[in-house]
Amino acid sequence: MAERKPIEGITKERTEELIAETLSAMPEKAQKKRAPHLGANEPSVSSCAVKSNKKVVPGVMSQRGCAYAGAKGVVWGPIRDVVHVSHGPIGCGVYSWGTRRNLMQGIPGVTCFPLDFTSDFQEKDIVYGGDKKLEKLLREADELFPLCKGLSVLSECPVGLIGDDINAVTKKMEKELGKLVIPCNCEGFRGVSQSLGHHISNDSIRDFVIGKREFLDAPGPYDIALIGDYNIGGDVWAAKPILEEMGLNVKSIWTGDGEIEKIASTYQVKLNVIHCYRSMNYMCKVMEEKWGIPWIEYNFFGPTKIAESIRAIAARFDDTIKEKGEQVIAKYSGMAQAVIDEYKPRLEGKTAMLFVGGLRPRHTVGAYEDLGIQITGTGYEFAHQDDYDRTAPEMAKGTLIYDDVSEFELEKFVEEFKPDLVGSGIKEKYVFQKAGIPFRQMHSWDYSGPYHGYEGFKIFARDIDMAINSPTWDLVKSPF
Amino acid sequence: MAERKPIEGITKERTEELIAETLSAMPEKAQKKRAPHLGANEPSVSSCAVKSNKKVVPGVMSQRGCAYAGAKGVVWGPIRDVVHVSHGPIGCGVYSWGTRRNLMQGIPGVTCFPLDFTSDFQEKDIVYGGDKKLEKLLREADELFPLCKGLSVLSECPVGLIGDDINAVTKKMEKELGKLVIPCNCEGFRGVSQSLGHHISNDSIRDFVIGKREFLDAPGPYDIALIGDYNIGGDVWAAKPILEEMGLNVKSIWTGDGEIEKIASTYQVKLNVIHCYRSMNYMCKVMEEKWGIPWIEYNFFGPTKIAESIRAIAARFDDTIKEKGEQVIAKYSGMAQAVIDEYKPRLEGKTAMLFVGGLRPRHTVGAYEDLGIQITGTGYEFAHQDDYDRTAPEMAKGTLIYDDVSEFELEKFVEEFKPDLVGSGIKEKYVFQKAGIPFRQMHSWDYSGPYHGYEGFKIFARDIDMAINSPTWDLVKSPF
Amino acid sequence: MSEVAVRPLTEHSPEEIERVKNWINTEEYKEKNFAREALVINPAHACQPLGAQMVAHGFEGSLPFVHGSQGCASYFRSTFSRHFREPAAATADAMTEDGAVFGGQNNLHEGLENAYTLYKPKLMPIYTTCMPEVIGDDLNAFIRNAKNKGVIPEDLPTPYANTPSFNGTHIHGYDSMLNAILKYLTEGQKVEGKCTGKLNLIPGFDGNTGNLREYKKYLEAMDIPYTMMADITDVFDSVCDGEYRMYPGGTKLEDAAESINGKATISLMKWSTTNTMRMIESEFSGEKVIMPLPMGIKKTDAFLMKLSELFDKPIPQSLKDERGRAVDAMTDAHQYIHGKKFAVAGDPDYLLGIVSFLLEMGAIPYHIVCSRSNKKFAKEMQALLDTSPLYGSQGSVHVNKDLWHMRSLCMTDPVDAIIGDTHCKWVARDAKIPHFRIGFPVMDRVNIHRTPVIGYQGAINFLTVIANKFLDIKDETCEDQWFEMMR
Amino acid sequence: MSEVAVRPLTEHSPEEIERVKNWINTEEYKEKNFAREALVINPAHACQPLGAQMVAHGFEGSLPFVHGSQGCASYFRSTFSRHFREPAAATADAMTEDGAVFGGQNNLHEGLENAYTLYKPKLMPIYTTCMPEVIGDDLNAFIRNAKNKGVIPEDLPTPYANTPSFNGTHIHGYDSMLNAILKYLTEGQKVEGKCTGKLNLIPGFDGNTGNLREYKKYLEAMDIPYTMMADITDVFDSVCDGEYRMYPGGTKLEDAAESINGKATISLMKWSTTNTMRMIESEFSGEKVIMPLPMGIKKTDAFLMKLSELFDKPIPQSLKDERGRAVDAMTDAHQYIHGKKFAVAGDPDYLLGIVSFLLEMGAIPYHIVCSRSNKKFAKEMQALLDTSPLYGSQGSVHVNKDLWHMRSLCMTDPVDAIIGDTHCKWVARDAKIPHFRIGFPVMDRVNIHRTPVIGYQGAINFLTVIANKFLDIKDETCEDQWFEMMR
Repeated sequence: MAERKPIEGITKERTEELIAETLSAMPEKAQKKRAPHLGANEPSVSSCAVKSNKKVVPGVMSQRGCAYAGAKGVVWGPIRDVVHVSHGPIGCGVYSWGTRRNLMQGIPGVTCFPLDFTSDFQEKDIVYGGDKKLEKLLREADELFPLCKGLSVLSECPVGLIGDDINAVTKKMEKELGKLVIPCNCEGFRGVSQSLGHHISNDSIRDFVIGKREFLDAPGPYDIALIGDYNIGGDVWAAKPILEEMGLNVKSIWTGDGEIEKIASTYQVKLNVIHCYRSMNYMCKVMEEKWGIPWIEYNFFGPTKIAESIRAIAARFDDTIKEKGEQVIAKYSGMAQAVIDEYKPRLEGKTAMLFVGGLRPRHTVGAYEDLGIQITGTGYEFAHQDDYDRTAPEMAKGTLIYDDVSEFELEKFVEEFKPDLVGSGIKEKYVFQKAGIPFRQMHSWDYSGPYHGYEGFKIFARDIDMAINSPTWDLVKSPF
Repeated sequence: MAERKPIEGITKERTEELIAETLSAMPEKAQKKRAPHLGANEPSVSSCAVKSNKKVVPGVMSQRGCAYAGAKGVVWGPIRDVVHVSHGPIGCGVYSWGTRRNLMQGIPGVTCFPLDFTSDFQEKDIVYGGDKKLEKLLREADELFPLCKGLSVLSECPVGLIGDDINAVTKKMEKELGKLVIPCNCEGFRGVSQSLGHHISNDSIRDFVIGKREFLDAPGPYDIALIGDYNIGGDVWAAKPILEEMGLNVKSIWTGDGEIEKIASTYQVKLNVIHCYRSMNYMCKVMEEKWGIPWIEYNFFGPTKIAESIRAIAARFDDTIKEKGEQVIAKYSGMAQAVIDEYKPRLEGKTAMLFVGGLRPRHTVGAYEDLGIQITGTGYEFAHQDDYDRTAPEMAKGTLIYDDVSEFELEKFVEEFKPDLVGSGIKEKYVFQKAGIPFRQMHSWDYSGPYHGYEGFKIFARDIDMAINSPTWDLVKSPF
Repeated sequence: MSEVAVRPLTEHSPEEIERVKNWINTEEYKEKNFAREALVINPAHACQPLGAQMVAHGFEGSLPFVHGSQGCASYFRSTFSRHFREPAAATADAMTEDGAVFGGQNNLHEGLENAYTLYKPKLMPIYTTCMPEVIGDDLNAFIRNAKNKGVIPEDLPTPYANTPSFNGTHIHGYDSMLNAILKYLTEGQKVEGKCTGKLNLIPGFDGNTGNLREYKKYLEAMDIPYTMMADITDVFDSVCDGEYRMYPGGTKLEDAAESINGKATISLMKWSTTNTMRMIESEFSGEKVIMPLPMGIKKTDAFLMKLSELFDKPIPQSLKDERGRAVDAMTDAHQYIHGKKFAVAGDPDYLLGIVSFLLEMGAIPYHIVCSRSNKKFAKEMQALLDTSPLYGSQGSVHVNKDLWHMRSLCMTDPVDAIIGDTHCKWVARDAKIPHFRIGFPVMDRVNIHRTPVIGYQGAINFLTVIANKFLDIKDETCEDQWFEMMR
Repeated sequence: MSEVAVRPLTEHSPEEIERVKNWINTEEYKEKNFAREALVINPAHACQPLGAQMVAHGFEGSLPFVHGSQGCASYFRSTFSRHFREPAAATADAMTEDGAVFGGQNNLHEGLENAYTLYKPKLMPIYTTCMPEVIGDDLNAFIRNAKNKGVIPEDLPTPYANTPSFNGTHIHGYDSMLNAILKYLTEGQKVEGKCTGKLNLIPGFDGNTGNLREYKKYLEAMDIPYTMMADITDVFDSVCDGEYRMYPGGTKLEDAAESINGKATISLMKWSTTNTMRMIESEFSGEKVIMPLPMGIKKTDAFLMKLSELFDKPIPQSLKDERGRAVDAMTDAHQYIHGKKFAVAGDPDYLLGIVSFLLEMGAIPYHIVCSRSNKKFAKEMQALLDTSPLYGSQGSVHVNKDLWHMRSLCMTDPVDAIIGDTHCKWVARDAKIPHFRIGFPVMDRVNIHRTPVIGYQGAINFLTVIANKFLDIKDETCEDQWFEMMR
């Protein structure tokens, strides 16, 4: 891929100066810790500028969540036909109830469960342990929700500290209930961010789910699994049809609007196509090693990347699929161009800064560029080295790269770079809107979406235009 | 009918004293004019205490409307399949648009017309006359509303003053359009109240409507017309079923939810049953003289009066009807008793004062009494002698009778009698509610209803209880 | 055919009915509908005396007096009571046929005497309905005679206005009556060089008492002494405390009289105060300013800055904060309203305010209907739309078109919602879209008249109702899979 | 069977699904549901530290500091930002595994130093989440050590509260943190005989900044000097003017310190200030009064009369008029709410307020659900219901029952509407009834937190939303023949 041409006003020097100035406000120890996480982009250099996946520096106001958030919120919550039990005190389950927008089909409370199930730990549970209670509540849940295809137990901090053995309980209850009962030791204190929660969840799937079921119909040559799409605002429903129009047979989805037994049967597919590399690459590798299933990354944000991805995926199959892939691209290019024609004139030359999780800090860049918007800075809440390696080439030289950015740092960066839009999370949203800077929540699509696929691009373009061109911003500065 | 026993605290003397004191505040001329309209009830004496149907005394703040209101609002407006044109300036049509609650079936704008049609007179129409405009707009109306069964032209004040000849226009247009086009010279300045508007409308029906159509099926022995029910809040839909359950065949309704051509064919029925005597007795007499159709008054407010009325009506027919009548009474008596059992304990011993139009000041008395409420005063906006003759026997001795009461008078009367409820119109409602006195609009059923028939009694009882027992009244007096 | 022939009942087939039902929603029907020249259907305006009565209610101890049929007075009173859910005490001299022959003087005199004796008003504004206007009663002479005859005291203020219903609308009646009352009360009060230091604020024909309270809040916050003209605030938003007061509020007569020596006069409704402001321009001392109804942030800013300039008072922090919070609410909620299309109906001044607000939110004022106005207004509205190329360019202005025209517009070229008074509900129902009630009259919802829509708080209030209604609809109509905790 | 055996996918027949779909709405299911002993489903409460953080936001220059995992802090901050649509700056010392082994002192010290250096707070309230509570960190010692080591200045106020999530709810965390801050700031400030003459007003855990502004309006109208404790008004309803302020408001620290010498202290939420008021009872001078959340007329009357009594100030005409207008609105609108049945969920103090309001309107509080409280509360609620034989007698109180229980109640014994926070929307949808949002959190509508529901204006606001929604439903669902201009 050709290196991007530099963005006007953005130079390595200016960026490094900004970083230095920002760090200078911190205590020495914090400076030392934070410095490696901030850098100016070098597209050419393979190994990227910044360190990642390190402990949060205490007190700096990180935007990170915890392992439980990564497990309950990201991986497990979206599986629609499972009763997901937040095992421990009341809070975690409540805060993560309906706040990620992983949409699901089915009848709530009957065949899908967008509810908050919790053991609501009390003092006595801490003192005497919660295993008995867990056993009982799993029974109660199965009785009240007989059509659930499984139950997951997601540990909150106390569980791991008081030495409960949820694995023994789930093992026993899986026998008793005759359906999948999965333990996930995702206590919030484990690891440095959501990321370990993803990994622990991958482990749970590896150890307690995959291989336990098989599809009803015989495997076919075009069977694939859609990995790492969490159906935020309906993303899966905009992405899956494209793969199907290509002639592929999407047998299971990990995990947006997903079904646990189909996930358990995924070892039968021919190819895993993965969108969110960060949260799911481990299971792809497991399936590759154990069952020889190849996997491929793709990007369904914006027509340019979508077309690239369709061709790359099609390349893994025969000519039928390749042809159909081209047909799909042709079919939608008109619509995509119409969207660009409508919005690009109003957005050309604008700049944006991003700070999100998973794949978006790099994957969405192309979609912005399709609309004429340049990204002057980007970063991840919980990325690893390999994420940044994949990011460098997507960004222009000298642009800002920030890992686990603190509120203090991000404010300074935005103040200096003055982007026309900031795309980040709910905690950051109003900080920047108060400053009169257009903002979109890019974890939740700001209550809009889908943003994946061609349908999603149309909505993405509308939303970005709405945010940047809303006349309300002209009202911010008072004439008196 | 047995004379009511006197109401505690209500005596002829006290009432006459109150009247005298009230009158004393007026200029002499006004006193002279008003005195005959106020009196203490004498149930026994056949001819009643008060004069009526006289000009409004200027300046006293009468609650009366005009001839147009009586024609457009009362008689014509409820006929659902006619385009009713308010002919003259903009206001009258707007104020009477949707403000009487005469409900209708059909598809608005297609087969029924709860719209405001007006010629919106401008200066030039006053100067040059409006006949040409009228002719043109009738054509336009017929083109835009092809399924209307007729068009009525309701004159507003200027029309009669500038010497327009709407009758010539309607005559011409009836020919041209091939459907009923009815003139109604109901200018607001005619007569002393709505009442003349009713009469003029009766005349228009006599001269331009009745006799012009005939029913499709052959006349039967049980054919009747329901006269003087305007379907306020759905009254007709609660009354008609009772008559039908009695085995009667309601061929047409005057005029609530009525159809113009069925009205035109009414001369074919065997009996006219009339609820609002005031507004429709003239046409009953015409039909009696011209076609020998007998007529009978009835009262469908409250189980006592409903039963009496069912029997009286049934008495005009053979035993089949008489039996069915008894069956109807039996069928609903349980429900009616249940309503009384629920509400009477909460309402027993309360008193109310009424001031309404048409038939209600006397017809609703029984319904209140069914609930244990006594009426200490009543009166009419636009009654005639015969109305008061019918009222005297319905009221206890010494109760207040007031004709065309002024705001000043009614306030004084209520202040003295302190009723638990006042039932009157929108213009009076808030005057009394400000004083903390429960109130129900008894022209419009206060946006509730129906109040006719057994179904209506249930709603009436609920509403009266709600008004009198609403805890909001306990909040009126401030503790500080 | 002859109209005397007896015919059987006409019957329409279900197919025919279905055909017409669909037909009235078509482009073809719309053209026929817009071709109307004589018939008016579902107008969104009332007649002059109604507006005159609103003004007449707005003064201390004032008893509105209708010279004409009692039926007219009853219609006006009912309309006010339905809108405000408040008493509306007004009387009439109940002219009848003979008036046509002998004129209305006798009725007027008898009426004045009775009304004065019974209700002891401090002021009796007199206005006319059709009949006396058609027969040409000479009110000036009649009233003079009444006082000469001693029917009413010489010193009882009896301003009168000719308010023919066959000319203009309620806003013109408002203008004429206000003009008459102010002329009457200020006559001979002007003192050269004297300045009360006060602002005369004229809200215009506004059925929203919350708006008036908001103006007062601003003036008090800025410590600007003022007289609000035709102040219906406490008249039509009066307390319920167990006592009925016939005259619960209104502009003090002395204040009105002194207004001619005011420091400045501001009208916030150009279109309903044209003649009044012309009179004030020539008679009153002090500055005279006509400003738009302050809906939305920018027009409110302009209003406050003008106040600040006229009275050399700073805009206090409390109002700066209110502005900041309103803008905050607008930026936070813009995504729920941005790009939505609206049909709007109402009086000229209100329409200009609503459209300003919509443009500030990034919404699209689409069908703009004023059922009685003129080309000048259409041009002013177009100019406002032109200020926002992105959001105003799709708007079309329809002057002297009624709500039946609006129905055709909404059925053939759909919008997301309708903004207007209660009469718009029929179009909203047929178009199956929400109806946001504003203006006059609103007789099917509660407390709309108590909730300000002007100023910063008004912007918050209005956008809250709109955004939350759209969100209600989303939650109520989406399929399970789109039903969400957050919006 | 063994869980390792590979099984084909399980499939449920449409009939089976239909059966269960209907079954969960049955009386039988309700009984099973109410028989639950271990499982909690859709609770209507959160954990202690969330409440602690709300308090911590409510002081001048205060930076809430979580001793525990950063994930906890992120959840709290997100929750506040979703509800208020405002920033919620708070930090954490990000404890991880090793904390379990060595304790959290190192994280705390490093965190305090960084937070203090970067964000320059005037106050750093510290509160705990699960981990340190389970391992038993000695916060008192840790903080002392931090100051001894000079990690943070000796004089930086660092009150702390133990707020274990496995105990009580957010309202108890509110209580503990407020108690801790006030104790810390007032320590040694008491001066015998001194009286600031001020009122200390404690609003309690209230997500409605409009309510707090309303309290201030009252106190200013009565000219009573006051200090509002944990004043989040300007923190969570801050202006948008182009500048982000990390510390936009809050109770002044000097005022909080001086509060111990106040003339009186009033708590308006008994259930979320129990310990705080116990402490104040023993430490503070002046009168101490616990009053109910002033929802509805009578409780507002009581509040104002108490203020009047305590400070010997008359209740001004402006508030008398406001009362009169609120009562007017209630009498005018009673017919739209009278006799309607409501299901209500929320915190104890809010529930008591909502039920009072409903009873005053003649509505029927029917299913009353508090997902975490106790018998004492149940008795208090029952006593309130008993004050209204006509309208309270049908109400049933369900303590420690969650929103899945509420669902069973509403499906088997229907009501007309639900009142509660956003989480209630699922029940409302299944029961096909309107949902009136109140309480915390509301994350699916705008400006609910800006619209007061307490006091006289609050009564008008709340009944307006309720009555007009019922009227919307009537207009939207009735057949043509019942569609009307007036309601």
